[in-house]
Amino acid sequence: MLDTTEPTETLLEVNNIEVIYNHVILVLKGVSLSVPKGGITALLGGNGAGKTTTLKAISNLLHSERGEVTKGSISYRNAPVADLNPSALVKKGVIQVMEGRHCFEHLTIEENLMTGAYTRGAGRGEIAKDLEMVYEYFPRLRERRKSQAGYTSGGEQQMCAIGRALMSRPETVLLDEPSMGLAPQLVEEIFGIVKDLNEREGVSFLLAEQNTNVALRFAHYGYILESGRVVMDGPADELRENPDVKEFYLGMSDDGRKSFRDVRSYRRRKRWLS
Amino acid sequence: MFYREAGEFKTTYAKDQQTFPIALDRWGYFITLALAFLAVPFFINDYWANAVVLPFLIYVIAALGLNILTGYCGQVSLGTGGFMAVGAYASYKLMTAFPDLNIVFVILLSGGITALVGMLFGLPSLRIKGFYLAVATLAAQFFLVWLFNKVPWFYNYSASGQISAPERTLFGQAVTGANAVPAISYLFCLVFVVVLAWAARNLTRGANGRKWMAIRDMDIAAEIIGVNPLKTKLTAFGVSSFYIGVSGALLFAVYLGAAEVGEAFGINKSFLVLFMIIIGGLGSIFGSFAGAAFMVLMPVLLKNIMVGQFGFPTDIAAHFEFVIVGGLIVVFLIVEPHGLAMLWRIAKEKLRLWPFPH
Amino acid sequence: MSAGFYFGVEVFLNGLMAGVMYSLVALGFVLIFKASGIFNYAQGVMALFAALTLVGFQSGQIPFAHLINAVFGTELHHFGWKMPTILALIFTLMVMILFAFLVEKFILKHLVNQEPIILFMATIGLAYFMEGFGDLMWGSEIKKLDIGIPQGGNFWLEEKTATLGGDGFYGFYLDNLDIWATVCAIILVASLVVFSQYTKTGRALRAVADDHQAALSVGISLRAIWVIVWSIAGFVALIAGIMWGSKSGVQFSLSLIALKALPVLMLGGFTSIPGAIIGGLIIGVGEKMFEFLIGAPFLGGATENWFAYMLALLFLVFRPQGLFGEKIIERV
Amino acid sequence: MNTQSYVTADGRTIGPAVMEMKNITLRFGGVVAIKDISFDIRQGEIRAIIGPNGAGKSSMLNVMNGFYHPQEGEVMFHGTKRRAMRPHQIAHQGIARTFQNIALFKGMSTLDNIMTGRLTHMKSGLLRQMVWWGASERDEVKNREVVEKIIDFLEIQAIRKTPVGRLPYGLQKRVELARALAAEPKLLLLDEPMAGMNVEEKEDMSRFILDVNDEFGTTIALIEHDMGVVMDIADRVVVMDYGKKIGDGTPEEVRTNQNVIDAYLGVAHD
Amino acid sequence: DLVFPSLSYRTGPYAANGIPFADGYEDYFTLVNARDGGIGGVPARVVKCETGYNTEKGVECYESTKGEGALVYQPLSTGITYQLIPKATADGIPVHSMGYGRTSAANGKVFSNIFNYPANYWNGASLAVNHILDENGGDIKGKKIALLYHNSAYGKEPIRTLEELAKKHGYDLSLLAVDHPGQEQKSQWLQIRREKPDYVLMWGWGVMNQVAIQEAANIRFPMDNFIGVWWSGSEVDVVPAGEGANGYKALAMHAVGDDFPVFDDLRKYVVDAGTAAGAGDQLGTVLYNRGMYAAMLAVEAAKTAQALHGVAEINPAQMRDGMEALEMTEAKMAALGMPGFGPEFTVTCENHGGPGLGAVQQWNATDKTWSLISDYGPSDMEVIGKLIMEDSSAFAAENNISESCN
Ligand SMILES: Nc1ncnc2c1ncn2[C@@H]1O[C@H](COP(=O)(O)OP(=O)(O)OP(=O)(O)O)[C@@H](O)[C@H]1O
Ligand SMILES: Nc1ncnc2c1ncn2[C@@H]1O[C@H](COP(=O)(O)OP(=O)(O)OP(=O)(O)O)[C@@H](O)[C@H]1O
Ligand SMILES: [Mg+2]
Ligand SMILES: [Mg+2]
Repeated sequence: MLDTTEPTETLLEVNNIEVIYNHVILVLKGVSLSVPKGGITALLGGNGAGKTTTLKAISNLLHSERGEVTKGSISYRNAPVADLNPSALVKKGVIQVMEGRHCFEHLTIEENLMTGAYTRGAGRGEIAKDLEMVYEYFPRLRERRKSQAGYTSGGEQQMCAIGRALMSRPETVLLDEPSMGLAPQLVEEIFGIVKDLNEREGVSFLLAEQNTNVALRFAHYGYILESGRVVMDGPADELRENPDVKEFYLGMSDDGRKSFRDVRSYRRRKRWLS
Repeated sequence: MFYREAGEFKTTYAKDQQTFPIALDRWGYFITLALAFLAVPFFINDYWANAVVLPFLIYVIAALGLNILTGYCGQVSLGTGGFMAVGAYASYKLMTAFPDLNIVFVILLSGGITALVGMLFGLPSLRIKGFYLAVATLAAQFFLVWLFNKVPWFYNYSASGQISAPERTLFGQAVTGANAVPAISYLFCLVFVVVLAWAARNLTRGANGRKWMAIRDMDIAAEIIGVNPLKTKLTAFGVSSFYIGVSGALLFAVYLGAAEVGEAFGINKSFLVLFMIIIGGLGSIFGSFAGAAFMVLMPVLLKNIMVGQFGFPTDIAAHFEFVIVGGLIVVFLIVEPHGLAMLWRIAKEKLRLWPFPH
Repeated sequence: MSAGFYFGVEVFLNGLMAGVMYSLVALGFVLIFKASGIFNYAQGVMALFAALTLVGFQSGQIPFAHLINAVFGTELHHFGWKMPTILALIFTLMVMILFAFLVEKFILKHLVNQEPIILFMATIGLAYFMEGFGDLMWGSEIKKLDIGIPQGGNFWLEEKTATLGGDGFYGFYLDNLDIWATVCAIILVASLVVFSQYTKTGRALRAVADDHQAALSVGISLRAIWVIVWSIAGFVALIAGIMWGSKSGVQFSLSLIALKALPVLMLGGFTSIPGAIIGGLIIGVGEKMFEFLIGAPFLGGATENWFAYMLALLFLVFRPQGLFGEKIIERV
Repeated sequence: MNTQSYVTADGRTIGPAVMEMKNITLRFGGVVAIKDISFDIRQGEIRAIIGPNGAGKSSMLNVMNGFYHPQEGEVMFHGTKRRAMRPHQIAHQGIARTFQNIALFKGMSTLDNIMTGRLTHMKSGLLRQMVWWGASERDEVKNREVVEKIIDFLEIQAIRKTPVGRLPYGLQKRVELARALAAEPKLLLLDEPMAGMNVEEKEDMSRFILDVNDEFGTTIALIEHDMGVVMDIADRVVVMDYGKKIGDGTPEEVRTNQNVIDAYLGVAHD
Repeated sequence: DLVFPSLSYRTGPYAANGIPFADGYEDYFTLVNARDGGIGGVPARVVKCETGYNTEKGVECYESTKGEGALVYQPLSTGITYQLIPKATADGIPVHSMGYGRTSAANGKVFSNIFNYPANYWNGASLAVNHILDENGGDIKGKKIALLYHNSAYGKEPIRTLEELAKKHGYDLSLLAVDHPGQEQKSQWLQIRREKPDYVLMWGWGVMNQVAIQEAANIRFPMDNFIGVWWSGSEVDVVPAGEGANGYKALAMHAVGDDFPVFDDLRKYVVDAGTAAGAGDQLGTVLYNRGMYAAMLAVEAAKTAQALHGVAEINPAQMRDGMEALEMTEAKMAALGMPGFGPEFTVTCENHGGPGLGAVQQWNATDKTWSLISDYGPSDMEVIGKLIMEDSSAFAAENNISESCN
């Protein structure tokens, strides 16, 4: 486990970036963060805070959405990533699991997983072994391996997307909302897997998550993003104790967990409308 | 800040739903209309009318029609040429069979007949989707062209199979035939364009338009929400074909004066109109105008520049025209896949922010 | 059996052959659609361009001669040499690969993640461009294409079968060119099927067709995939261009063969390589038999164009994704 | 069968069954998505469906609104057997839903999206709409008023004119809810309405759901993975696992059901 | 100056046919200017406009050139001709559709401004039948003749005439339509192979010609029984089929080859001066000659008009009169360096179509040359004249035109 007191090598460094979509919509207004080697870093924040955008900026996927980084810099292992294409980045060990699954509908689950190994020059044997590993992690996938991904349930697709990323044997995984739509048991499992990979194989994670509760339980360090700015950051356990975080992100009031039935008044904190 | 939206508040929903919610736009619209009706007729000559303005107006109607079907309802059609042919032949048959029928009715009836044919060919759209449908509409294109070519009844058994528009008058002025004055033909088409564009706008902003767009964006979800897909698609095919039929009738009767089905209404026509709506902007009334203007003006302009100004040999100029038009289409799509209408919108957005971006 | 029956068989066989010729064009469509979800309208023009280039190389034409002459007042036409066919083929292939690079660089790259119709329109733009460009480069006169493929009826077959149907029948007529085309098509289809189903690149190619963004995210280089696919499509276009060009001379109209390939595509399914060939056979036989049995005797002929589309339409009503196309996934 | 009405602790009246699923079996080729499941939904209640991924929950909603046709079993609506119908006909009977993978109409603004929810209520014909003035405009304004109320209710006034494609995920979900509400349905089906939201947003969403139920008396069936939410707001819960029903009852009963704990919850939730 | 627009198509599917024609048309005017200093001392000016064989572009071309004082239009496309018939008539500009366009326009009493001398499609059909009659000693009863035609207005033109002639001569006519563009003609040629017609006539255009000739060679149809109309008989049509095309015949309304003094002049004044419209290597080819012939007729008509009205700078109306009074004699042609280049004829108000004389040419694949194998023979005006009257009076009735000659 990572020792937070010891200075470690920084893998990924995001420096004050600004992102604009469609030439007019300014979404990120100066976001900085860093991901240490071997750490799990969480990126928290409400809807539309810009988590996905940040991750896409890192993995250079913005282009295809008509977005661009207009200011600031991103570097991986101290080398700028701005002019690498996504596939070069994957080769360097950075892979993103996209929000909303994005499985290849017409490919079978197994073929989906195999595409994850696309950038590796690995032989058949090695790939078969990794495939086995993914099936170990997600037994449900093994059952559905011959069906087209388009016909699998939401959760199965999520597993498939994560498994696919693992097939590239990454060094850093950018995980966008891994828990979305997953059954609680599976959420625990997936985070367990994240932790496992992190500890045993030293894979670093940057994960964007809405489920603050779980995220902060597994992460080492967290950033909280609101309307395109980092408003708070700190080690995970400190964040967990912060009263604001408790109130707004963990749903805890002073006397334990509130019931959803009891929240009677609407809040007027529409950050996303600013 | 030259262009502002701010400071205008709507007090009723009806006001909020008007076509040009911004005063500046509204005035621009009225001025354009006034110019079109009151000024242009006095300046128009044969060349402008026949080379630019008439085809522009007529293609606007076709583009509106196709935009309803493809841009709003999401059903890509490559049968436009065939449907225009239906309009043209219907108007020819009506004109020759009922010489006393008012030309306005002739045109409208031709549209109606085309609407029926369009709905017939729209039936498979319930099952066939996307590009499969696009290719399937070619069946209509080829079949209709074959039919009008093959069955002599459609061209009144003339030796060559060409149809020629006899002279018809409106308020004592010839609108079709050789003696039509450009200003009159122009006004005649303009009235159709204005009325039909206005109707299209109304159709697309209300319940119907939403049904169409819902089918376009996600047909399954639309059906689950309560949109009857067959009925909706058929209305789209019907309305769209009506427009296309009217435009085909005008193209033949007012603009060309004579036509042969394979040449005037071949597959190239289908592509031409499709170009117009894509370049102009799918799902946009303004886009239909912009796209038609672009596709009509561009070649004329290029020709005049290359041959007129630089003295290129005509064939090299024509080859370059292909290269340039093709290249421009690609460039446009890259710069703004949603067409001129979107470019215009973004320009306005920028203008609104100017001089303080963000 | 009566002569009429054997004539029917003959029409049937020729329908099959014609179908193969359509399939050659349809194959190019399928490849590109499978790999990028792009409905490449320019496939026909690519066939034209490939054939033009081949003839140009073979006969030692100077590219853009017409343009150069017009601008500089020179009188250039030919280099004065003739290139051996094999060499010309290799050079043409290289030009098609270069073309694939350029298409990727100037068009596809900028249209990642766009809606299919936009991509479709872009290929129409490309088709226009190539048409003008091809004319500028090689001139618009009709050229004879001959790379040594035999043409004309196959006498051997004709003689062997001449006695089948009595006096009224003179043996089956099959065009040698068509027989060659069939051989080419079979080899092409077999190798392409293997390529797309069983290789890593083939898998990546199908992945790209499904979801550009996701493909990018797992590190598939769209660029590489597209260049590969368009190069292969260019190769297929060259073969189609050779076959059709040998028949009619190389000229502008060659690009219109795309229209004959569309019903084939629709019937076989946009995404199926075997579908392209089987669709071709069905369309070929269907339209020829219809013309033979109904079109020519009762409808005044020339029914083939629309009948092919109608036939495909009919099939689609029962199978909206074509005979072999991937099922359209409809879920909420 | 439950025919007796009763009043809940917080004063809502729960009536007789609105919809009953009887021995539903649904297969896709070899995959059995739903295996012989029966349960009912009562007037005015909030009915949750939970279960692990791939259990067949979404498929169940699809059966309810007629998108899937089960091979066996029948659906009773208001006490009578529902004949085979197309989904749009079912929508006209007053069933609306939201989708697991957002199914908004991407090319339209928020307002237009919500207005599509009113389509089942809008009547003016094609010609009238062409002319616009008069009947069509009145119809439009009348329905717009209903929609504006919903917009106010869900607090999405500021994004009325924004194309939905540009909205962040959570807001899209909310717009989807608004669209379903606009239909003023008798039965509202929600497929994971709170996926991808943080606690604060879930609170808001829960609030909306409760209020819809409360104010309009809408019956709600919802699928949700957040057990906290389910336990708090549902009146009764069905638990599915691999297409089978493994539990059905009040949240309290379900939570302590050992089968449910094994298959789904993992640990007993607080 | 005297303006002669050249509506050419050097692009599109028919470019290969359009280019040599346009070159010939333009070069002749260049020659007249360079050699004779213009027409009656007034230089001729050619205004070029590319139509791409597209009717709408044709309209644009017409409108953009008519303002320059265009004297006569040679639209070079049946579709465009039909479009211009009412427009040009209203504008008072004559149209010369030589060997194409609306056949019944030969009736000058209805179509005052349209001319289609020296021969039209119906003449063509009759000429082809006459040729067959000649070959068979005047008796073709029971012979089978097939017409392979482009399935368009153009291709359907000869059908009526051939049907009428079939009644008269007792041959069996079968019709084979080929759809645009005509790349695939398997069905038609299998049918021909099956039915073994004695003769095949062809009204084809563009790629259809090349494919048909190739297919005919493939099924070993006797090529000298295969006769095309004049638009199906140029070098580009036969060259792609190679040896197989040897013996193929086509109709002709003018001479072939470059064995005329006028070509020496063209080489001297135009090609060598570097002012040729094309590369200068097309002289003597069928379509080049046709373009040149059309230009020559225009120039002669202009000269006639100048003489008639006594002015050098004629206007379109005067040009029309010149065309209506045109007389082509052997002496005139010889003086122009074109002895026997075309038939002799005179144009009158009643007859804008000339006498309908035509010849037959045949292809020699070894020498790659066409040669005329008959004289300019007459066509069956008895049958054709009736058809022309029928069709033109129908047009007159539909359009409220009263027949007259001024
Ligand atoms: N393609 C796009 N074009 C325009 N605006 C966009 C686009 N994608 C995202 N945005 C805007 O950028 C902002 C941030 O979006 P982003 O998806 O990064 O948020 P997020 O933090 O990931 O939210 P969520 O938790 O809902 O996924 C949102 O306001 C959204 O409207
Ligand atoms: N149209 C279909 N064709 C084939 N299989 C299907 C289809 N729809 C659903 N399935 C299968 O049925 C099973 C149940 O799917 P469903 O989507 O109902 O699960 P779910 O309970 O909603 O899961 P999740 O919580 O992950 O959304 C899955 O295994 C899925 O693959
Ligand atoms: Mg996100
Ligand atoms: Mg689900």
